[in-house]
Amino acid sequence: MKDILEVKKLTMDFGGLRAIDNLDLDIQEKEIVALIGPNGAGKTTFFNCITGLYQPTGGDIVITPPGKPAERINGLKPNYVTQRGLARTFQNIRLFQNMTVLENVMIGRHCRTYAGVASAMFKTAFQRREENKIVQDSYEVLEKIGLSEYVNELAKNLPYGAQRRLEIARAMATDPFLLLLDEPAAGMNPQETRELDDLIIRIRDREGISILLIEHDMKLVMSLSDRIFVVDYGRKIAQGTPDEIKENPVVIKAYLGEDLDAQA
Amino acid sequence: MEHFQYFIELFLGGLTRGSIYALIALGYTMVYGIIQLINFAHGEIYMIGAFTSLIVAVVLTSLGFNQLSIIILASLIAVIYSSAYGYTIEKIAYKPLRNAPRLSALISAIGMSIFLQNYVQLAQTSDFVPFPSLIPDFDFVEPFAHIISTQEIIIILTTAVVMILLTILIKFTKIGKAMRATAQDREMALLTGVDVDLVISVTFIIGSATAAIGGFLIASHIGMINFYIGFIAGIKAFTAAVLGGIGSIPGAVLGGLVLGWTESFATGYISSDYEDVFAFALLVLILIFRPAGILGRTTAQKV
Amino acid sequence: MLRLNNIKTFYGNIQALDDVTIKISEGEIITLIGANGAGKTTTLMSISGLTPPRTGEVMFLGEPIHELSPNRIVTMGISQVPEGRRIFPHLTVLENIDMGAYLRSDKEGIKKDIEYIFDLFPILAERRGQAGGTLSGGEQQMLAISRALMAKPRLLLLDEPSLGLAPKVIRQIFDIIVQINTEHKTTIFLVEQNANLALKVADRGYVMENGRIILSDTAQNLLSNESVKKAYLGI
Amino acid sequence: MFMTFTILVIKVDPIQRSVSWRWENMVMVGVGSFFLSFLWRYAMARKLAGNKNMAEGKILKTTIIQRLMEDPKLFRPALIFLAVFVVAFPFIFSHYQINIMTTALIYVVLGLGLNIVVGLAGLLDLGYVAFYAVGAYSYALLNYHFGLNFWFALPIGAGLGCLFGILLGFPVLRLRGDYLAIVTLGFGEIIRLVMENWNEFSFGPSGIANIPRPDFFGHEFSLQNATIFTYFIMIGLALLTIFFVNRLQNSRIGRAWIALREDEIACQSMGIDKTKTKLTAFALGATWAGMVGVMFAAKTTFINPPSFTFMESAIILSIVVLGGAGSITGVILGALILSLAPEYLREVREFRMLAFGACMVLMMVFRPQGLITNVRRVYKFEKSPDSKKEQNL
Repeated sequence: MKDILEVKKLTMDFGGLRAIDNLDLDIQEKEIVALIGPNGAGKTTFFNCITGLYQPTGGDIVITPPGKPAERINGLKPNYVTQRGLARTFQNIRLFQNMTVLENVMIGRHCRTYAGVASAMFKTAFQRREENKIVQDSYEVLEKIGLSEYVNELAKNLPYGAQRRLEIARAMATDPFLLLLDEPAAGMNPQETRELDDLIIRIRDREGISILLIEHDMKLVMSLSDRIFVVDYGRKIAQGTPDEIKENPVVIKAYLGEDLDAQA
Repeated sequence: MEHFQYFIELFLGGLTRGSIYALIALGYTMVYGIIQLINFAHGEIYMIGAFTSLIVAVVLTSLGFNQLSIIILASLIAVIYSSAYGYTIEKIAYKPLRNAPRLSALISAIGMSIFLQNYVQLAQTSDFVPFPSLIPDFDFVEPFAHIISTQEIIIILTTAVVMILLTILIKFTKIGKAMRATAQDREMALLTGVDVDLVISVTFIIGSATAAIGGFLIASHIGMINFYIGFIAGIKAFTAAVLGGIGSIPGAVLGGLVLGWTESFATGYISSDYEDVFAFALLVLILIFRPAGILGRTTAQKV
Repeated sequence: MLRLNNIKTFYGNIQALDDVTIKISEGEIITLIGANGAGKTTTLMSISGLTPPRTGEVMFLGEPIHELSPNRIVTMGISQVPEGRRIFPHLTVLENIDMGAYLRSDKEGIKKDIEYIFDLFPILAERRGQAGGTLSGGEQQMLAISRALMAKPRLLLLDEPSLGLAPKVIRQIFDIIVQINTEHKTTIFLVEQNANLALKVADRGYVMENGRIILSDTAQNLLSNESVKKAYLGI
Repeated sequence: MFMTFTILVIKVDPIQRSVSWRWENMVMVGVGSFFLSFLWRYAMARKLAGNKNMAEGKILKTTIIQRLMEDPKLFRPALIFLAVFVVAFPFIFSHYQINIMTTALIYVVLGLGLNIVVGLAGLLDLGYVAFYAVGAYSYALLNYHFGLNFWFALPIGAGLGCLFGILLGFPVLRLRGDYLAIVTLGFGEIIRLVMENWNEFSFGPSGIANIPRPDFFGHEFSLQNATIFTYFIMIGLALLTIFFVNRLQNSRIGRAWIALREDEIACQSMGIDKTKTKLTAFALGATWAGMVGVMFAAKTTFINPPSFTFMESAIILSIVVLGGAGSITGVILGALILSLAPEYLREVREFRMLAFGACMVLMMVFRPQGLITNVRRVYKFEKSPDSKKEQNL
């Protein structure tokens, strides 16, 4: 097993506020890793740094895509990061509301296709072939995620749980080797959460994609993850397997807290 | 020495001009601060203020009132009318769009601006109208009259007074606090019992009143008005507001002065043909390189 | 004191609440628990008038309030501590507290209440001149509660007061909540994801799932209810 | 509402001039505002009711035009009729009418060009007329100095428009929403002011006259025929524009524009290069403006800076908005309405701009989506069921 993502001493300052403080994190091939911690601990900021939406103040982010050499991706624009094979979803759903479900996924194919302005205007053979391929590929992704019934619905008319899954589908369409999910189960009912659990496992097993997720639903986190990182005030306070984390006194004090006390 | 005097003249000219921009910019900044809308029709409010004061002044002169009462009544009525317009515009064109995309509100604002321009053009005239010079020259200004006129002094003083009053209003009064709260978090302001609709209306009224004062002063300063003065003045005042950092009261004044000086010196030392070009170029440069303005604060983009 | 009768609330086309009925009596602490996105916050927003219900009615002290504007509802005596605190970031701590008393005009009373608040949260007194946005999460939560208290509410709505706070701070906040309830007879409607904590301080609780109330009982019974235990208390 | 009512009545005052007191205006405005306030209240009530209906899942009635578009049985004959009408038009109607129609077509193309920037990519451009001016001046000046003819100037104008589009596009990439709008407005005004003041280059406010009309392989027409010829060129240009814009809209680039409009951050995170996408939108929009600018110069044979004021930009923008941003049919319809209506309603012509402003406000308040809603964008993706079959086999 080798690291496909290695984050070293990542630091992010906003004005005088240190949102992320010397954070280390690594993900290996075909691994599901969870990032947990209280709200405001810097989890989403961490995602934004990795995916290029924020410029980290310090530290290194190194990716090693399967079969490719390692590369430092600090400060790369988001679209280049996606092109390198990192795709993400958002905590507060950010779909293209007035586009259809299929079109949303087709946008995901954008960075893997090439047709430009001229070929679109003159509808070259190449462009037509590519368009067909985009439609085909996008539809396949929708089938895998189980959204094929909604193909031509507008994204905004989808039920909540389906919108969350569409975000995953859209991210999948970019052919990533690492998928970053920001609270994928937020707002889902228990049934939907169970389906999500299956889906994430399937994505890992069948597509060989590694997954890094932020999540508050402990049941989901504990059952899914191979390893868990716990952050608080931008600092890593623990890392380990779900069982180790459950027992870790520092984590219980800072995050899991009274729930566990009460149970015991 | 001659050089220096020329410089002083340009400096004071810029100060006067900047004060006018500042007066209009205050309204822009207040409205933008509270509902994040570029009130395109604000320039038109100023134009209406100028026209109203002209009409009142002419009517009163023909009725034989004395000069002081004309000045007071004309500016007072202009303020009242402009405020009424500001209030109505908000109710018709912006309030129904409060939860719509910002683009819709902006287009609505442009529509309002076009409407008002043509309304005045149709109701009055499309020609330039001479504005009677109302403000008398004070004797004590006489020795300096070649550098600065009484009118200019009044313009500068008025701007200073208005700015100070507004700052006090916003910093220390209850409605001022409600305005700031509304600007920062409208829903939360509602939840503390603030009548947000009322606060927004008051903001429009105050903003319009300052614009009307500006309209009255500039009209008597330049001596000519037409229906189109609002557009250019509005754009420049907006530039001033952005320059100083939109949403900030002292920023608007500072921005107005900087813009006034830039124009004054640029036309004085470079070329008078491109006066407006300088203003627009400054606007473009500012927005590109420092969109938060001189006194503005940058806010991190939330993802 | 407060009754929600079969309310249905929508966001645009999406139905967020379905036939929600809740009763709160004077002096109680009532909690509403449920998963993220179940409709808890929407329930509060329906009471405070920010997203009024499309059908059904909200009665407060025997009067319908579901057609009043939010600021009128505050006048009636309902204050809210919203999710995420919603401090006015550029107002000072003192100004934030003052905003809570926006509808009051008894200068003496306000002064006394500010003193009381500063007794309750000494840290706020220390920071009175600081901008609200510079406070830590826990301090902001205290400030948000203080702001709501300044309106002298008869009913206090609390939305996820424990969200994102350290356990130690959470305990402190919850102690204060109980203290407010006992000292001032202020009725409290508490929305929480941290069900365990909420049920411990509450008299009665409602459980919400997908915009519907699926259970309601005394807090004691809910704590020992098997399905609640499984769904909301355990890991 | 009663507050508004009283103010509307008081509003009358500025209408009075010191010399002539026009009380009759006051009465008219009073009566008018009284009825208008009722109308306003009625419309607001309807709007609220409409929102409710939509929310409760009632399907909105489709407009006639939409039905026409969707039903091929109706659509084809309508299209043929339209084509015959378009071809026959110059031979039936007068010289004057043809000119009006040509102008209307210019607005169609301008609207479609701006639609790329505003409707698809969601970038509010208030200085669009600058590119139009660039095209017009490039033909006028090239012809004046070098005697360049129309056909060579057309691509050059388009190219220069494109170049200016990129020039403007680069610095404003970081800006969004209303700041972008203001900068483009400033840019548009700068171009006009430079044209007005740089006498040596652009002949200042007096403008450039005697610009030749389009010729046909060196053959010059009589005035009458030249008008007809210009009309047909314009028809060709308009068709070409519709054709290309339609293809662009349904392409990979077009989808990227729409995604950019919908959510800039998500769009970037999906691997779309924001810079490139915005620039192509600006450049393509400007290209069409430049091209039509050449056409405009050739048609009127005289250009000067007042043809390119902010008002012109505002009119083009309202074409896009009125028609329904993003919808090609809508924009065409909007252009025809906005450019033809004032011409044919001569009596009310002086109220044209007044009505314009009022329409913009009312549209935004009551029908922000425009005349033609662009709801269903199912276009050619109906292919998917086939792929489903293959998958299942």
